[in-house]
Amino acid sequence: MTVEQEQGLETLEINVNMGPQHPATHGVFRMVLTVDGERVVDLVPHIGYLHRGAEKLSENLDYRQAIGLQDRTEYLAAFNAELCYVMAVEKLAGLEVPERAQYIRVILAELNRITSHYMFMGAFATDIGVFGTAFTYGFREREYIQDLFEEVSGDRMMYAYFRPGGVAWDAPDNFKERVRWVCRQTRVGISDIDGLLTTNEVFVARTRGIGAISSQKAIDYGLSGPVLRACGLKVDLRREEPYSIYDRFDFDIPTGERGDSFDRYWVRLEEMRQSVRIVEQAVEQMPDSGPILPEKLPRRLRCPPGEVYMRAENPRGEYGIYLVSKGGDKPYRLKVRSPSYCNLMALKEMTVGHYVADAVVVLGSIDIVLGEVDR
Amino acid sequence: MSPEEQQEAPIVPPPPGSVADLFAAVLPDVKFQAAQGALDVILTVDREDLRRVLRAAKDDPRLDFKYLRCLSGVDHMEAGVEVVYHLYSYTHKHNVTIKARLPQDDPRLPSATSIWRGADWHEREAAEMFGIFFEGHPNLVPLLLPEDMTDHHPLRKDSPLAEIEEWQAERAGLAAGEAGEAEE
Amino acid sequence: MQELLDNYAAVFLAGILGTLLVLTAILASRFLAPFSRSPGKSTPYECGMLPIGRVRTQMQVRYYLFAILFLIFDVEAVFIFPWVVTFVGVGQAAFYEMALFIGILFGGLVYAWKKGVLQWR
Amino acid sequence: MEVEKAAATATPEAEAKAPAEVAVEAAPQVMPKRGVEIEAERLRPVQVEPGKALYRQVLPGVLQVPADLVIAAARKSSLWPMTFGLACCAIEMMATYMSHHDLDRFGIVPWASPRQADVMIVAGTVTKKMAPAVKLLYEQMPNPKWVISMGACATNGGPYTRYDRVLQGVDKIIPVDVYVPGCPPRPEALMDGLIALQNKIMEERKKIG
Repeated sequence: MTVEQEQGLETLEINVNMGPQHPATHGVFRMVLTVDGERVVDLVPHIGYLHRGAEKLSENLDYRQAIGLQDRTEYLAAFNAELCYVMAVEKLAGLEVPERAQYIRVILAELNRITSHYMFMGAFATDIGVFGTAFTYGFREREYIQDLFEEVSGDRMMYAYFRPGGVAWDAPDNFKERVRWVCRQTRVGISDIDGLLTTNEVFVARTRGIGAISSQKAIDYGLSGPVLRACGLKVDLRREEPYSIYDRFDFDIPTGERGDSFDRYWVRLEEMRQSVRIVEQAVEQMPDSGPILPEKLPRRLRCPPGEVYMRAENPRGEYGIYLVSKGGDKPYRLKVRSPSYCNLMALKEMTVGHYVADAVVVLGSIDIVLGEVDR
Repeated sequence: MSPEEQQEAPIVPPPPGSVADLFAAVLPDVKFQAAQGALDVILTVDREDLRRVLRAAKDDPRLDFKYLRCLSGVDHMEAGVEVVYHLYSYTHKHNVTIKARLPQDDPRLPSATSIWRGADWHEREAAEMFGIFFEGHPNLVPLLLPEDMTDHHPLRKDSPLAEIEEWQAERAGLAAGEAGEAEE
Repeated sequence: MQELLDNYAAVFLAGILGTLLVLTAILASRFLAPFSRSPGKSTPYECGMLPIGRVRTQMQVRYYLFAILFLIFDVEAVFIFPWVVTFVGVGQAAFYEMALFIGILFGGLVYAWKKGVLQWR
Repeated sequence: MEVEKAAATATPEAEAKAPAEVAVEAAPQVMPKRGVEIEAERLRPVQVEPGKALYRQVLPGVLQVPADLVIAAARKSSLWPMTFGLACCAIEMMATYMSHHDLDRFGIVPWASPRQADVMIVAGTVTKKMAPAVKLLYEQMPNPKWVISMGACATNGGPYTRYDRVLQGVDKIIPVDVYVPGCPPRPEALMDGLIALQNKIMEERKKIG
């Protein structure tokens, strides 16, 4: 397709292939940009390069074994994914989760949201051009929190620590002091990144007004999480449909005004501060001792026939688990509604019309995790 | 687990005044089979008037389901393939699950992309994973599988898991295992 | 005459070392690396995919303007380097000449800026 | 609207289309019937010719031993891995590059393009849709090149090995030098893998050429 020019020199459009192996595509995402000079005319996303069939395999694993696959599906915020899956199984099986386990879960899920946002800060700033600096800040802070995760669950990334009905084993005795120390350290880390990026003139120039989307379109595309809150909608599942014990904490929901890349960054930055507030309140209210699993938990958990669509607020948006059970100890069908998958549908809408360099910024601002997009 | 042990979920009628009654009010001539799921109300609809139900769900001010949460396929083998729509309304803050069951030999369904733009990829994935054909979908090409693989539907219950093949490095002689030493 | 020769000797030596460095950079890998040809290696790198579209496409005319502007200020920099090195011993006049030189080029830049060449329309 | 009629099927699509319907621009392509057998060609292993360096033919035997030593020591102390993160192992690989577990002290600089990379760290699950890309990237790397299969997924499919769209091990398509166990391997495990690769380079300096 040739493009007419004012001076009558028509030029051909070039297909730029930002393929599976690309530093800015956050994993194996591929998009073919049709480019007229510097301006993006068309964008065709291709996914599926990491489709590993977690849903098919979960149908052949029993309810406890499928927890491991949930970690690997959402590998930047594994605790949140586990929380959503485990609550879905509890809803079906009608299990009551004891108090102490609820608090441990909320603390770990919120801290995992912070590590996921740290990873976003590093990757997003690298896409903008702050090469490496924000990455080192982000990963330095992540290590502190991952040390705490390792003390509690024994692993840095793939925890498999939550169980239907509570948590696998009790948190260590110094859990409260460690969490308080990590919260103090995280507040310092957040202000570091805030100081580095928010008022950085180049950063604002590169992200303000890029990839904006209106709230009606956002709802029509099914966007969720920080991408939707950046459009100005005060929408958060922890507040609208409070699950677990989120109704006991007071935290506010940051929203942006114009729904562009800077607002998405800013919403995630504020969310990290709110998460620290939640964790601090949770540590105060947490009972010092108590059961962490219901007493009458059967060895092999069998769910009565039925179905449930459990949704939870993940760092990237609404993470839903549609679980169909026909009796027995294996889920009959487990569908993961992944927020990145839905947020990616609007990528073309946000990118067409901007420059090629901005396509990278828009993709970074959506913050996708390929394990969850391709499942 | 073998098909005999599978039991169907008992139909628990939803509480009065729930979304099911709203739907009955908005669409009196459509017969719904309402049930109360673990969290939301489940309405099972025939395939013929599915499009009208979805269109009304989005446009009718009383329902106002502007947000398509999730669209998934479920393979019930002989009982056919089921397509499940989870909808949510930001204004009324209520949820609904709309289901349509398709016969296994003719899995065909009107597409919802013209109603919610967010249904595009969900439908492409359901199409390639279960072999459902969505009429009117602008670009029904496999999404997670390679574009030219159209006859392999992995999520169907009858497509088997792969066998564990022998690990390459143990098999003697293959270049892959001993790539380090270049052959003399 | 002698120190004239010395000066040129220094330039001559710098030239030899420069070409030597470039040659070793190019030939060393050819000489030391075990080179093997394969069909995949010669295809252009497109993030792991086979390249799409043709190589011979007409480029946008705006790129030419950016290239010309870069060339002008690059050549300007080449003239400034020797001036800066010999700045102390050269005397007052050189400073004003260089100021005039930079001023004219700056005028060109302002003109290009106002014309909107720097913006990608 | 005409697109709807074109795809009108046996089901009684009786009621009139609502005019407010968004016109669907492209006709739904009838999907071409192509089977799984076209995969076989894509998944054939890569042909490997290690190639002969010039200095081996030119330099006399007695000079080759010290030359090999110097060149191998140079190669092992500046391994440039190509950033090839596929899945969860990529996050652990990045954590290893970053300041806490610093890989720069080994002279290991992550590099985005295969043209300047020496090592390909396959970090994550290699699916059959990604396999052709992995092969092409491996071919586009200049010799001498090595491959580290990081994590259980790259070694033999890991937790996803029973799914038929997953390649059971990257060594089915490209030759692998070092297998790093773990899911994901800890940063220390990856460092141990890289050190093992360095030792391997020193041991095989006579053969690589």
